[in-house]
Amino acid sequence: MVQAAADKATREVLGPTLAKLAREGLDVVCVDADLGYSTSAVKFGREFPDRFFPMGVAEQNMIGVAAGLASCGKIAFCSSFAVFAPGHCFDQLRMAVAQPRTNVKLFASHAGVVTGEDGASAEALEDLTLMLSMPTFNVLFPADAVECEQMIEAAARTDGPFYIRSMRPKTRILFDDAHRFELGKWPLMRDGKNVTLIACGELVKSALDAAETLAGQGVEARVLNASSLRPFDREALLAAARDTGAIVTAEDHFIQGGLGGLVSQALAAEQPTPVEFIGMEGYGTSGTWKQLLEHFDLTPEAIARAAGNAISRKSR
Amino acid sequence: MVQAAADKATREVLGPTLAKLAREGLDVVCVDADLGYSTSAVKFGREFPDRFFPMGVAEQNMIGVAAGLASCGKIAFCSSFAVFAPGHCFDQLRMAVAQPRTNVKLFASHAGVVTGEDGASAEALEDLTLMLSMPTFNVLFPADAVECEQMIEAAARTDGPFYIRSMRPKTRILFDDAHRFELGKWPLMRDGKNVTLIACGELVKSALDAAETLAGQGVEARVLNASSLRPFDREALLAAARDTGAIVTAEDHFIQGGLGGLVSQALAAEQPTPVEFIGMEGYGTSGTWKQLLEHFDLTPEAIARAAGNAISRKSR
Amino acid sequence: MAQAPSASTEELQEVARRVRRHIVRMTHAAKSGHPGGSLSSVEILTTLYFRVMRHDPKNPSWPDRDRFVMSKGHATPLLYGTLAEAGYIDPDDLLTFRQLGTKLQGHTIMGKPPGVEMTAGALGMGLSFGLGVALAARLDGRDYHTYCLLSDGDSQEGQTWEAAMAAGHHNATNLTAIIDRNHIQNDGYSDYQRYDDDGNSPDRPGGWVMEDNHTANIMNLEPFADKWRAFGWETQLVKGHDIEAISAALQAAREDDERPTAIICETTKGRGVSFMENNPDFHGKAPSDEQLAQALQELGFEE
Amino acid sequence: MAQAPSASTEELQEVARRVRRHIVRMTHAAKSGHPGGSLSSVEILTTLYFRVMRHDPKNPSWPDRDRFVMSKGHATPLLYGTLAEAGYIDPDDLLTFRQLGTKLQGHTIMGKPPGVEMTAGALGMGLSFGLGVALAARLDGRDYHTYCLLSDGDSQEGQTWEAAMAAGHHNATNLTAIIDRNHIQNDGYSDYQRYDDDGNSPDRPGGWVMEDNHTANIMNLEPFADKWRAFGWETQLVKGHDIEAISAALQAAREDDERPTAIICETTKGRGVSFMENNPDFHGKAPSDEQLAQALQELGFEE
Ligand SMILES: Cc1ncc(C[n+]2csc(CCOP(=O)(O)OP(=O)(O)O)c2C)c(N)n1
Ligand SMILES: Cc1ncc(C[n+]2csc(CCOP(=O)(O)OP(=O)(O)O)c2C)c(N)n1
Ligand SMILES: [Mg+2]
Ligand SMILES: [Mg+2]
Repeated sequence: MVQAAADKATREVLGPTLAKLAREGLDVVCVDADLGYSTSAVKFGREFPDRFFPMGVAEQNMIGVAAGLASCGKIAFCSSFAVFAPGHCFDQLRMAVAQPRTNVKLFASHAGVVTGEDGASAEALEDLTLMLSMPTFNVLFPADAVECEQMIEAAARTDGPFYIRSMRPKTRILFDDAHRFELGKWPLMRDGKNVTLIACGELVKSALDAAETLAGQGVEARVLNASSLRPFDREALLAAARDTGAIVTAEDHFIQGGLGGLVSQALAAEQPTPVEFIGMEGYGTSGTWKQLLEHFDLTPEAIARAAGNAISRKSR
Repeated sequence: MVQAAADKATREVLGPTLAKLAREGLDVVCVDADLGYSTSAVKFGREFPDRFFPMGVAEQNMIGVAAGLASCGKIAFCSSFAVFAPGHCFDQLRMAVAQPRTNVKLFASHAGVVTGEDGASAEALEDLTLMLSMPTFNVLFPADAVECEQMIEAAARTDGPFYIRSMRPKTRILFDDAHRFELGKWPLMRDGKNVTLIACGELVKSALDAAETLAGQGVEARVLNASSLRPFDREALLAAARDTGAIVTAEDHFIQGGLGGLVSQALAAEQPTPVEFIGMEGYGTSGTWKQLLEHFDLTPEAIARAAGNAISRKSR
Repeated sequence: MAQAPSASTEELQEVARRVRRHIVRMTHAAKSGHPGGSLSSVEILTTLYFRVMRHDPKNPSWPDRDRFVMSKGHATPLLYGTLAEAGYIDPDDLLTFRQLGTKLQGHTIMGKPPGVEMTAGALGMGLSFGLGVALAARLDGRDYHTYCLLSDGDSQEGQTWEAAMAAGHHNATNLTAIIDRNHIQNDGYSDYQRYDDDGNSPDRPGGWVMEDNHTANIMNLEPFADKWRAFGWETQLVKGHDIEAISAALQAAREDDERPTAIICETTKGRGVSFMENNPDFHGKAPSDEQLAQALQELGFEE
Repeated sequence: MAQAPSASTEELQEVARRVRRHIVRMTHAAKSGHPGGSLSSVEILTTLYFRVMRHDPKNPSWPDRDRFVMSKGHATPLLYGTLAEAGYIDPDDLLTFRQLGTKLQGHTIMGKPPGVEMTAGALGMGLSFGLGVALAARLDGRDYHTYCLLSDGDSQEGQTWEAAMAAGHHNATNLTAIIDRNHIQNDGYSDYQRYDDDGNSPDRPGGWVMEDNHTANIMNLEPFADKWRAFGWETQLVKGHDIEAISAALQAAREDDERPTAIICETTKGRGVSFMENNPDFHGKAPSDEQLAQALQELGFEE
């Protein structure tokens, strides 16, 4: 699947994809809270100025306005940083979007410690938890820009609330254009039978690297891209537990409440299995994104080590 | 432990307890957002009007003001309904309280479906998830008014962020005054060796009732009161998994992300064990609190049934 | 009724009286709910639904309908009562209010029943939603108008001022805010205006907790009209139980093509039922059997 | 320095020049950060820390110190640069800004280093925090004063208006808001005031997306002083790079015992570095090597 395309940030595709969809006749609008260049939303605004509504730095109002537009039949996107939306407008998302299931799509960028130099306040490590706490939201976290673009299109074409999480840095392209995103399906990135590495976002690439290392040690790791967190791929998860008996989750997010929490709970309900967790436990700090991934042990090495631990827990 | 004290709502003890602590000389203040009668905070305000700061219906400001007061050495309580705080001021809690670890204590009332007739918008089912997503917050959920009072006092006397979740209806008193709340300890409400029922809030009583039913069927159920969600009682949990091999969690909260999530994740990390979940999966609705507990299967019968399922999964 | 009917003021007053009856009966039957803030907006809704708004109970999702967005989502007895009078709800259903299984939930839910435009119950959210609806009209070239009902409490939430600023900025002239300014909120009196001061100093700013279960001067909104003007709105101050005055203000607001208009309605919380009038206790409390009887009598009904 | 020192205006201008040097050097070294909004508030902070505020770098937690609360938490080069000049930070540490392991984080963190009063980085939060600090002073009978620095963006967040309303209501006369009104925010120009209109119509309300990577008229805050007045504040309009004018306004604000004061400082974003002035690009972008050299030269430094 891996090809030589240039690195690209997942956040770069929002504006261009919305513009494409609007050109195709979809009734898309976009509400903005003064981060339209960072989330690339203005690329849509430039082409469709009447469909682009800046609200200034006012995330609560952004969500409310989007819900109002959606109630009149619009496919209402809005975007901000993942610390501010959902964080700064949670109740608005709950009341104006999740409960009435309005057709609002929140695209958040700058998630995770890879946000980098701004430090703890800017590094969203709880946004997936918040979004998963609203049961009517579809929650997606693409592993690369190709998947991200397809998710935006799927969100636009599927009625109801969506959240798409994206990252600041340019990261590796993992999928070629033939890839087709399916809601609720976790792409199998590599097969294996000794352990399963379930990763999301930029850590999918790290999990693949870890699998490569593990292969060198004679361990065959399966790698799943958990890009669809709600709905999640129950079948792929249970098959992984059954087939490999040991699981590692890896996410640039707090361990509790994100992918790790979701996997743990589904397994506890159906198939108790040892799980090791790669992710964040406390708030982040300033640094370059690559330094921070090292600093907080969100690396292929840490994933490979966790795989070893998970495997060693199998028989107990 | 059960005694004949009159039923009492956990929310009723906030104001009186704060007043008592202030009388004892603690530098307590309370910031309010127009729900001071519902949370009982005004009972403190009446006695210490200079220490009581109403902010109108403005939860974001309430939290910021509390943090400012705390930065000057005050023990800053604030209170609202659990849908509005944390929901309406999540980013403020994250930035002004959780990250700098200011000495702010959020007391939320009207949590859960037992809020009743107001319906879905008023029934907080995600507040524990939100609060647990901030790693520096202590998160408490008393099973009765006695425990609640002790928690308020513990929060006041312990530096750092606390969240205390309380309920609207008058519920059974489970503890006598000799009980001593300990942060991070789950009171053992009943011992047993076949299954462990881990409950919080008003469902502790339901779990005790379920244990009684189970006893009649020859099943000995251990009952733990998971009133301290962070820190949680790792030892009690692992002992329960070891000793009984099957677990049921019960909470008036979404299953995902609350007590069920916490238990699942801790077990997946250390001791994979079958868990059955009693809790909410979608938003609530209008009704009396007792009707809603029935309607959503948050009952002793449901807990007992779940215990049976958990036990039947043991050997697999 | 695709066009607003032109009912006489007497007819509207009669409708208002029936809506008040629904309010006290519904809350009594539910043993809960919010009579006070429902009673204070009765004339506003009556005027909207029976004189000003273009709407069709047979076609509640008609794209060209005027929208009524109720930010103060707790005032469901008011809204359901009015929708029943207007033909959206079977009046027989009203007494299922707040009961398990009912369509008539404690706080509004969008589309439940059809005619309810917005899910609410958390204050401060309606004006943003209304602005979105108004911007959609402009984009779609539709000439419907959007009316938002706000309360004292709504006006204390920052989101309302975000929305006000944005509506002013985007020149949402097809948006009107109507504020039910009854000076009473959950815990008591917003200010000292309606509070009868018996020798207690009204000088202390902020949250003077009373002996008698209310707080006075919780959060003063004055100078209220100045706030709206400074956020780019036209303002009108109106006697909030005077149907003629409300009609005139709504008409002027609709015709204003320079700015959105905020109509500040001076109202009495609990209006029409003597023991509820200006009484914070009845913000969120239902009348007892005896109180219901008295209320109905005062409203001129047998039952 | 337990009392504010009485430096001459020339001395303050000299300090301001050094702070500007810190700002461009820190952001250059960090290859990131926010020079524009740091440069626009230099005179404000210089005047506060070197003339008006009572504080003691040897005792940063002195309970009677005046408080400086920076709501626009991204302006860390400004704050750290000023704190270095004032003796809170070793100037040698400044170039560790934003690097892994540094105390000098990208956005402010309370107490890190001592002297930083508040964790910030999400806009809109500072005035609430400042109000809490001011209310604590009143409760404790302390006479310190609290100064909050806000930005255009802060003023668009509803929380700021919640806090403004509450401060007015609670008569927090010991609280002063200083708004760095540079008319530029993240995506471009807040309004049309500083935007040079080349034949493009400035009539379109809201979010006119420009060709050149900025948006104009994102969210107009005018009439800005009216807003503060309507929320119960005294207002002053001040030339935000004029130390004398700032001093006088701060003095008057401190003496006002009727109302809290909002000092609206008309500033130029990027002030002091020609290519950054009034240029939205340098809101959140560091200067290159050549740009640093030019900036230092313009500021009158060799390096
Ligand atoms: C965000 C939020 N915070 C708190 C509440 C709780 N609450 C319900 S009604 C109310 C105040 C009621 O007064 P007002 O808003 O003036 O309404 P009215 O007088 O018109 O009934 C409050 C604080 C709420 N509904 N939403
Ligand atoms: C709540 C919130 N939303 C969005 C942002 C992202 N952001 C960072 S700075 C900024 C705007 C900067 O402009 P302004 O507030 O005027 O600051 P200044 O010009 O003084 O630098 C924005 C939107 C934020 N920091 N906080
Ligand atoms: Mg009111
Ligand atoms: Mg600015």
